[in-house]
Amino acid sequence: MADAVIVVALLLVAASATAAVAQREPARQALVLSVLGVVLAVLFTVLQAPDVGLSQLAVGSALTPLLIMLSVRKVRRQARAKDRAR
Amino acid sequence: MSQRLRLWLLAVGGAGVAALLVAACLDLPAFGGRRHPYGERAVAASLARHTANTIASLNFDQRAYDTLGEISILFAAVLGCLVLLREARDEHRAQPQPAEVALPVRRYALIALPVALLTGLYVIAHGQLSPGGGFQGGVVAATALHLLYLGADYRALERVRPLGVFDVCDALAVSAYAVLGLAGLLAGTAFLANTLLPYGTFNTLSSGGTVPLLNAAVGMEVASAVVLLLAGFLDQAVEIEEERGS
Amino acid sequence: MTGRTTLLAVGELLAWWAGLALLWLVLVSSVDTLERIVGASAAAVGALAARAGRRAVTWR
Amino acid sequence: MHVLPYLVAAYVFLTGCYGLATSRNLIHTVGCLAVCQSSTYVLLLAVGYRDGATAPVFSDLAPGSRPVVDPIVQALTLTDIVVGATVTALLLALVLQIAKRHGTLDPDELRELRG
Amino acid sequence: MNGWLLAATVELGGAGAAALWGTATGPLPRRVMAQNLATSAVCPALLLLAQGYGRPSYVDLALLMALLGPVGTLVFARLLADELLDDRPRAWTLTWAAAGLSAAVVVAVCVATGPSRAMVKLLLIGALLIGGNVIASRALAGGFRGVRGA
Repeated sequence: MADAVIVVALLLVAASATAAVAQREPARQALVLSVLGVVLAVLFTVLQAPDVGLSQLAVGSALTPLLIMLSVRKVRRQARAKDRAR
Repeated sequence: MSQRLRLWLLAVGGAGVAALLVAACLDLPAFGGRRHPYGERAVAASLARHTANTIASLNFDQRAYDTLGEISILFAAVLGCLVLLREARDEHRAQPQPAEVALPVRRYALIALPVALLTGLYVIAHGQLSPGGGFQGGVVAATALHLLYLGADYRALERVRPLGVFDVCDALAVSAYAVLGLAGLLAGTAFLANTLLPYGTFNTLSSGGTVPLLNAAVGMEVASAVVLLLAGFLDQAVEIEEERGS
Repeated sequence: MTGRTTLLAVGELLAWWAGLALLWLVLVSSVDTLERIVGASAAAVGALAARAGRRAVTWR
Repeated sequence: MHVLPYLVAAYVFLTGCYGLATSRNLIHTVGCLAVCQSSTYVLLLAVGYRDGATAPVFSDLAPGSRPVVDPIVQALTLTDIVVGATVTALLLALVLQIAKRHGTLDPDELRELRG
Repeated sequence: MNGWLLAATVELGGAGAAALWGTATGPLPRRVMAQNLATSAVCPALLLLAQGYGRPSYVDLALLMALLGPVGTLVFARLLADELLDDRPRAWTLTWAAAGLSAAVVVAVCVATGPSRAMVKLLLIGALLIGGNVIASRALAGGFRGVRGA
């Protein structure tokens, strides 16, 4: 029974990694990356590594998406400012 | 280097690496095997020093020197980010406008802020007992502070977050870790050796010798480093604007 | 700071402190004296942060 | 089942590398690098797993009562995640600098801007 | 045959995969909604795993998930506010379904642990999760009108 949940978690990680790479637009990729972080945390719990799951949750579901979304916003504001200046 | 040629190179290289990886995976010992010689020794050493969480004992006692390297990587990376994200000469700071946020969301942010901060401190404090530790707790505490930005606006966050204090906390925490290591030297044993304090009774907050102290130092360091990091990015995204632009 | 506002401020801080200390006791598995001390100080930090957050949001 | 976790780690690594090589936006590249890094977490923890074992955290478990998983790979993965997050942050800061100086995030356009 | 692990597997396979598919494809409002539901689908699975493995200390994972999941969704709701202005993501049926699912799981695990401090912790996690989930949906549905993504 424990193996079945490991297989499901592994397949979810593979699928969300593929989705994260296939998504070319950064804002949408940040969404998929946050789901990848959550699914990785589940895989780490299933592989009996709660400390690692906690740190992946803290970093992957709140910190990394916030950093990426702030960078996307900054780049978009710069592009808009450059258009207005032209 | 046309686009097609690069894709061909990528395909050939990728296929080669994939073949080697699959061959290597087939030779690895079976998943879920029983032979973990280093693991058993690490657990024995951790129990000998009355530390309930073996991973915390590994990070802050048996491999404390590596963790010193790791928090200096964190410190240097945040320093690099702040230097890169500074306000350039041709930029000025626009005052962030107060944002009008729906009441339930604001109330949730004001309630979740102390609860998340307390959970972060709980995860740091019980680092050497239950799952958790300085790193995870530090990130949670720092993210909790930014609920103010998410629930209200950037001005509210700036009022609560004095950057000078977090600068000092960051530097203090890293040096506290190093000083704890030097204390080991002064006491006659090795640098960062866990022989300073008594190991205390198993599974209590004071168990594990210097592990809880190093844990708290790393927790404080990670929390202030993440706050500084997010401050740099938030300033760039919300406040700093090009001169010739708007 | 007139008497009334300090009273209100202290009341709010105490309310937050009591709530967060209770939350700490729920989170913790075993309770001993050191645990209570650490919990009380963490709850105090949380209460200060809660009040600072509320004032930062409502202050115009 | 004996080799699936290693193959998934290899697959995620190769997917990340493909994303890195063919990315047209530097922020997307940083995301793909994060995917590459997560493959190392999966590989490390798969090496340390043991059938029917539990985590070596004895706050709610009597030591020695149940077989435990290898804690060393978990400590390595923990360090890996924290350094991975800081590397992502530093790379994003560099990307913002490139966007400010060159005005574009497409690696091909950047190459043509040299000189 | 551990029933808890079976329930966690079914939940991860079903709700987890659906949330991932919803996040990876389709229009932006539905993607953000799916990301919100991904959190509130995986947190009960973590509780079931903690109960299935017989390790109460794994509950801290579900606690952190219940706290940080809605924060992640608030980040997206806030920073994508101007893109979501025209087509508001409204999926209240899904939100209440996820809330009902988490409530059912929390009650089941509480019954299994019996009245004690751990049960209060579980109820706290359930409250945080459902509250966070509903507030995140509220934020997505229109919480940041006057924000222009600032």
